[in-house]
Amino acid sequence: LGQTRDTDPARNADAEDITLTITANAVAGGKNARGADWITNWVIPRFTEAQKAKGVTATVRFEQNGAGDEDFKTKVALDLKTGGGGDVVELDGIWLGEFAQAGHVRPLAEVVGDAEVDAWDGWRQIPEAVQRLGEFEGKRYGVPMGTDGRVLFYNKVLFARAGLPTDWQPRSWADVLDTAAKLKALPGVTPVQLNAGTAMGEATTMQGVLPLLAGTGATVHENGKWQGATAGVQEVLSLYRRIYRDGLGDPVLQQEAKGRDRSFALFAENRIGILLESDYFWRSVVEPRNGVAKMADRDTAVGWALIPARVPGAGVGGQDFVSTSGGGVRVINPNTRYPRQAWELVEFLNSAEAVKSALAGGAQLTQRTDVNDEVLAGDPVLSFVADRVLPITRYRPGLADYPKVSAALQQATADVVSGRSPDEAARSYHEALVEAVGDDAVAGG
Amino acid sequence: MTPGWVVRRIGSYVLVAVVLAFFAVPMLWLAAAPFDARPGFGIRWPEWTSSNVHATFRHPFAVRSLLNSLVLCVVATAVTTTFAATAAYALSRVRIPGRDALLYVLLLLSSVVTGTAAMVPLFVLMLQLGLIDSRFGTALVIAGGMLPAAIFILKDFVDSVPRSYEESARVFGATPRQVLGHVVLPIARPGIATILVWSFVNAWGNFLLPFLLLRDVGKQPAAVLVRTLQDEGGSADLTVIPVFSLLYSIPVVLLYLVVSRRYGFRFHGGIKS
Amino acid sequence: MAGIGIGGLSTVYPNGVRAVDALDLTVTDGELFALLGPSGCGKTTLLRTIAGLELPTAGTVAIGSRDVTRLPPGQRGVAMVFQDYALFPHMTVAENIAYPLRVRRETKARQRDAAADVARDLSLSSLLDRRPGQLSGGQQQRAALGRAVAAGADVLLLDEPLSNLDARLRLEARTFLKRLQHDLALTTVFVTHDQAEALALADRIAVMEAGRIRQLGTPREVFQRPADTFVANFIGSTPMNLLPGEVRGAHVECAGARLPAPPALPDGTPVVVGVRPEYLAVADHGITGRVATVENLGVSSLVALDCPNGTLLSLTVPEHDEPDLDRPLTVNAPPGRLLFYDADHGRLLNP
Amino acid sequence: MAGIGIGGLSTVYPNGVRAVDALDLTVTDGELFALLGPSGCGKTTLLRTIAGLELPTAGTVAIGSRDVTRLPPGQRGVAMVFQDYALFPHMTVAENIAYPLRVRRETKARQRDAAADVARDLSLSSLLDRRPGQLSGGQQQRAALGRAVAAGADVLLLDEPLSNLDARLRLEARTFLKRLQHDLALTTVFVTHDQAEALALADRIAVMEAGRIRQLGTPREVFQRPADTFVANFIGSTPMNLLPGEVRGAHVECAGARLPAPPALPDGTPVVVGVRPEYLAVADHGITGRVATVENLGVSSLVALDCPNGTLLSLTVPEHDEPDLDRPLTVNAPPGRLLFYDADHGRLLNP
Amino acid sequence: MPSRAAERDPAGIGAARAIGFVAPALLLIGLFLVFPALWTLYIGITDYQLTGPAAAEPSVVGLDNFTTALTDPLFGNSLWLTGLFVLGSAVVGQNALGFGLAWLLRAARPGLRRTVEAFVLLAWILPGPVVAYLWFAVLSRDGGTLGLLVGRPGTAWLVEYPMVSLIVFNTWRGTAFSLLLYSSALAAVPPSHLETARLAGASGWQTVRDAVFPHIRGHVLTNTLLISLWTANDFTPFLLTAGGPNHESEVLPVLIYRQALESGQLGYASAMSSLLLLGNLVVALVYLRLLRGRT
Ligand SMILES: Nc1ncnc2c1ncn2[C@@H]1O[C@H](COP(=O)(O)OP(=O)(O)OP(=O)(O)O)[C@@H](O)[C@H]1O
Ligand SMILES: Nc1ncnc2c1ncn2[C@@H]1O[C@H](COP(=O)(O)OP(=O)(O)OP(=O)(O)O)[C@@H](O)[C@H]1O
Ligand SMILES: [Mg+2]
Ligand SMILES: [Mg+2]
Repeated sequence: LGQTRDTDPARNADAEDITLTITANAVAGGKNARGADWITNWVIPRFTEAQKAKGVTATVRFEQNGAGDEDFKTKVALDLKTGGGGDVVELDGIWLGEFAQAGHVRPLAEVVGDAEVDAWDGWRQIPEAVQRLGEFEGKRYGVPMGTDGRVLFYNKVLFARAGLPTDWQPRSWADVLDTAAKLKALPGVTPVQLNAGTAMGEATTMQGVLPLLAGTGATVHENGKWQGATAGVQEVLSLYRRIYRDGLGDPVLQQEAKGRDRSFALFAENRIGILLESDYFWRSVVEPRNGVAKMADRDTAVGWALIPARVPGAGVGGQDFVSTSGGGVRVINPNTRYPRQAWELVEFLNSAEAVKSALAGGAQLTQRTDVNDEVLAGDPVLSFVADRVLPITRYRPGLADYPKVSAALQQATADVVSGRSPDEAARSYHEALVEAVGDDAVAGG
Repeated sequence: MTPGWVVRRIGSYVLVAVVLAFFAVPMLWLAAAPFDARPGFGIRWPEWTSSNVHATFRHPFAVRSLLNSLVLCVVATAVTTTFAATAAYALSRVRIPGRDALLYVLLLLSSVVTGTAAMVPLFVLMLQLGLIDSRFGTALVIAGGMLPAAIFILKDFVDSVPRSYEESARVFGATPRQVLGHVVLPIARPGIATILVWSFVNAWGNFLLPFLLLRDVGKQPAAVLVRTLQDEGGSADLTVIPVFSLLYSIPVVLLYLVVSRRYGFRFHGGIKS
Repeated sequence: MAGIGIGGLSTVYPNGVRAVDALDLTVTDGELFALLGPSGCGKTTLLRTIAGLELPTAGTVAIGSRDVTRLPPGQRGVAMVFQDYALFPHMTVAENIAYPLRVRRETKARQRDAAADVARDLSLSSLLDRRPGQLSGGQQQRAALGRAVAAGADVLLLDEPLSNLDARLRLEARTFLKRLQHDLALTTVFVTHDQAEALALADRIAVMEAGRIRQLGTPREVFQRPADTFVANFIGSTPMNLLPGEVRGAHVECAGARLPAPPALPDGTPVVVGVRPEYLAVADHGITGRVATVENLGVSSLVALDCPNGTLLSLTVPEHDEPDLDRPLTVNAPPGRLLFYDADHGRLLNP
Repeated sequence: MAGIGIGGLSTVYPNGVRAVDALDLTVTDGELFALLGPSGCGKTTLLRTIAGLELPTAGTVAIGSRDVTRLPPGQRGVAMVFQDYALFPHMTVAENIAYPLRVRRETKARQRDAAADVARDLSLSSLLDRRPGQLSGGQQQRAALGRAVAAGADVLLLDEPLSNLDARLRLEARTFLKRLQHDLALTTVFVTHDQAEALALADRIAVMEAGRIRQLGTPREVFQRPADTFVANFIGSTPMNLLPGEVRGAHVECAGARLPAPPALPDGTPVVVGVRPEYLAVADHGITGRVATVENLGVSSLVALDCPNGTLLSLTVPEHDEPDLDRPLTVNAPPGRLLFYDADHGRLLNP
Repeated sequence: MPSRAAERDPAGIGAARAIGFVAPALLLIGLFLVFPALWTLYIGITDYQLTGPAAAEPSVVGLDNFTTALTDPLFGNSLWLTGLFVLGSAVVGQNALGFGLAWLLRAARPGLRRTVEAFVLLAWILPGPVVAYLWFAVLSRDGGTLGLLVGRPGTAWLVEYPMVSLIVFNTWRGTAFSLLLYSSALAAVPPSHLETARLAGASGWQTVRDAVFPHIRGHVLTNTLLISLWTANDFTPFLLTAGGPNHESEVLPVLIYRQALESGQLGYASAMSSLLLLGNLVVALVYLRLLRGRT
């Protein structure tokens, strides 16, 4: 489009009248409503006040969105590409790579300046692993907004009914399958529902393939290559086959457009035994008061366990247990008129005070250890995740090609669920992958 | 009234009843779910409650988005209808070489280009025109997409207005503008009413363009909002969705009822060009 | 008030049809003038060219003393009533009548007054609030006339004004139209393909064929002395008998009979003998034929005779004098009523 | 071959219009029968009820000896020609004519033969391969007749068969139709609102008004002695004069004149005097009026007289005898030609 | 001077004013339709992506996208499904139901007629997202109306019979247009032609074939063309099945949407759009030929 971009990080640094816009996929009364309310009611007045104290008149606007992730991503990409968009933008960490490669976002050091960024004391509170969410090719692009972790949730009511122990911790995939087989005896109960297929999109990868793959000792992107039809992938697909062929899971549910929502409802109705989900499931789905699928007896009826590796010790890094995590990132629009002030806003958004306030009394895994220490204590699952899961978790590779790989993985699971053999599915997965990212970027086959 | 006649008569009534059921049954959800204490994707006799209604009206953007929709659709419909009417009139009355081919090509383009493929060009174009986040600009884009089909349909209506009306007016000294205003438009009114409803309905359901072109959630129409009616975590928010669906449907239904009562909603000679 | 002068007028349609072909015509001021001819002969085209709805390819149109050939229709001072009346269906009768004033942006009050005035003349006063769809054919025709009258034009053009009415109404409307035109003394040109209508109404008639005028004259001239066989065949409520004959000295041999011929025709000239059924009567000598059909015409009956050479001859007989079917009958006409036409070009030979 | 018997027939439309009202009628075998009446009197409805296209509310329809009241149209043995001919535009003339056979799934060969046969009778042979759009009005009418004939029905129903033809063609088609019916001797009922057509064609005429038959008789009966003022007004190519009068002894006072009255009417009875324009002639004494308009009718002219009491009296005068406008004229009719009608119900009083 | 017949210009608009009347519409169409369309065609020959390296510097790759599409099994699958969708729901479903209803209702009592028309039209005018919810309720696996009605509760219609479901759904949604059009067309068939057929003893089918169809042939073709185009480009299936399960209902517009939005492959999606446009063009030309063919 040929507009000349002003790249001086110090531009307008001493402007006295500034306007900043925050863009987020959050909207009052809808998706991430709490975050939206927090920005509107807490962040904006406090930040404006703080700026005023410095003699700067700041106007902060909030561009709310409540759309599907793909729609939001498209919109933000168009914005950034055309030189528009908010000054501070909240992205899913997984998009960072593609945005960076496209030049839509640039390293903080370039946008704001090395010294400014490094000077922030907040970095010390953010664990290394979590910081990596906001990095691409070793450079900081943004500040993570919090994280999560995946565990196995199970329904204690059903376990009790099936005569299984209610404090369950499987040690291997076989353990899970055995338990599921026992649950199968219960009428009208689906023992285990493992996200699969294309209808669920990224949920299949994040709450399905990736943790399992980690359980085989591999991560999806290793040594510069994506996992093709490797042994690990084959094993994961075989597990899918066992679950869905042997009637341990409901294949039809996996193919419905709203299947994931339904699986939540079924779990809440005591009709699903085991789900692999993130702590979001505990916080927002079966939460007794505001959950999507409220469970009044959540605290007693829902159990959780670490995701076992295929067999003990076979997990990535030789672990017995594995998990995957994700999270959002706040980046600064390289085209902002006020890079310094935008950074100040980001600092403010990530201050301990702000992060605590964002939780609004609830509990969630934040980016800051100091806050986590304070707020997670009361919540068994979240402290479990913080204490036991985060140390063993893996993040997705923030590479531009990742969405294609993810789509191919989803397709492979869909193939298995709809009846193709794991071998066949792995083969076509491999081909699709080669097609998408090139022969030399794929391992296995 | 032979037996055969009676059987055929009964047969055709049964057939009509079945078809009627086919069309009516899906709409039951809209009647039941909004007032059900535990609405779901399924149909059942509701546990009556008005709490969903309250919840919907409390939603920060629900009512506003309907107003936005109204603004957007009224502008888009007005633009489409007036421009299509004048264009259809001229195209119907003045033989321009290649006119029909042109109409067909535009029609084809319109059905494809309003899709996702053109979103980048449109976005960049609007940005250059400074029309991002402008409801008016968005309405124009929507109108641009609807115009070819509107002209195509309307031209047939205008074709069926007897030319002697216009000639008569002309002999009395009416200018072309007067001919259009006094004679052609009033006579083609059922057609214009049809196009009015058609374009309103189309604009009313348009998601992608307002979503991309309007940034401020306070300006976004119901079509965008209805896709964002999710709870905190991104699952469909079933307390709000049914009521909102109902509210969202009412304006088009009302418009249709008013128009069909006043002008009759039909294609008079049929479209045959 | 103004006459119409047409000089060398041709109107050619884009498809190449010469609908009006180098036509000259003068309609005098206040005259009721009929354009008569079979379907497709160009009557409507000529009328529309006068109105300015078609532009001529060649020639001029003058109204009064103005050359209006290139003027748009609205500035020619003509008013026109279309065959389908073209009453605007969404306006009331009053609005329709006042429409010419509305176009000129007269005040509502004046529009109302004008409509009321005209409606009084045309006995439409009680119908002013109706829509055209709620009127009978005759009422619609009067409303359309009213609108034309209200335009205050110098020239009134009517395209088949009566053809959409049923037989009975047509007779009434005919008399009504004639009186109205007489009272207003508007120069009026009307198109019809019904010769009876033209004869009954017009001061003068132009009989057209293929874009040209075949005969121009008063109804009587046209009826009694058709200028050629085309006109002869076209005029008359029962068509004229046209029989082939041949000159034999002072006579013409025709259908087995000898008829007195006009002078100065060489022997052996083939001619066409024209005689109206109404002028034929049973006589001692003349043409003989067998009665084929008898049609009741009211006070008279039309008898068709099968004559020698396979020709069919028709004549009218008074009621009660109908002959029986298949009876032979000999008929003749008074000498002045026999017309002779050139067999080649069909032109009238009688002096 | 079969006659038609109609007993107590009523047809009421869903909107409550009694289009046919308790009507009795017998059409004899081979007859050419006309249903005549003004627009909306129920002619078409009656015809359609006979055809089975409308179901009657009460009464019976018999064709030949069969009661067909409840039979569907296709099984009644009737054929019908519609006003617009209803020729299928996508079929050739041959296919149109053979259509009834095609519906009955006759072989192609028989369809072809039937079409050829019928076409010969109707002089359509050279047109068999054309489409209806390529035919003139008269040819279309014959093709439609051909299709009806090919159906092999006992009864032929024609709805305004001539009204879509232009004036000249109508006359020819009239004679053609009369001959064809005569040759085929098919029981034929035709509808018309044109009294001249009914008089010319029909063996018998039923004059209808508002769903009822006002008069049933031969053309001569209907023309000469209309049973009531409605019929009197309706029949005749120029409408009958109907003047108000009052009995004074042996005379009727009417428009300032004394006319001989029929006997046995009490003094002072108001009557309507009916007299046809054709029977009026200039006389020494009689009704006097001023000449208002003169319309040329061909061999005669129609003169309208403004008479005392504002009545308008019309009479025909032979050509060359046209009076000048505004001249006073006294006219009278031979005694037998004066009809007297009951002023209240309009019924004929003459014995 | 050439003759200017009023047939061509009865209102005396004149060329200049005619252009004035058409200009506003053409301007909007040119700006917001033709221009983006051409641009889209251009994008179709680049490897343009929404994000990633190709977003920074898109390069022209010629017809690569097209060849990729033509060999892509997903594209072939979509093409086939789109054909099925158009054939099943538009050419057959909406057409037949629309005509059948128009034919049945032609003689029905006005009350009944209006009621049926109102429901059919309602299906047409309700906004797409609402309609999607309505059909979830019909086809849903738990408590779905269809399952209850046919005694197969618990059937996931959208998963087990995705294309059939979509075809039925789209027939439901779009019949109104055909109904309206055919009602008007039937009203223009001269009653005398129908009655001639009746008098000859023709059956219902014979009547339609001989007396009705020849009159409405043009309407049938135009209707089929319009609804085919609309159906071929209809995006609503996305709301119901999102192309699933496993691409079994991924008609072209859905595929394009997913390629463009979910994968950000704008160049490739544009190329597929162009192919869709080309397909539409071919269909339209075939219709036009048929229309001209026998008139
Ligand atoms: N718009 C037109 N374009 C081309 N040819 C035309 C047009 N209008 C009329 N014609 C042709 O011009 C000739 C004269 O037509 P016109 O309508 O003037 O005849 P008419 O005498 O009024 O006939 P009718 O009694 O049928 O109305 C005809 O041959 C007709 O086919
Ligand atoms: N389908 C119908 N529904 C309701 N009323 C009708 C219908 N057809 C005719 N009528 C009414 O029935 C009466 C008789 O109509 P019909 O068509 O039989 O008259 P007609 O004598 O044939 O008149 P015309 O000479 O105008 O054809 C009229 O008042 C008419 O308005
Ligand atoms: Mg004409
Ligand atoms: Mg009739």
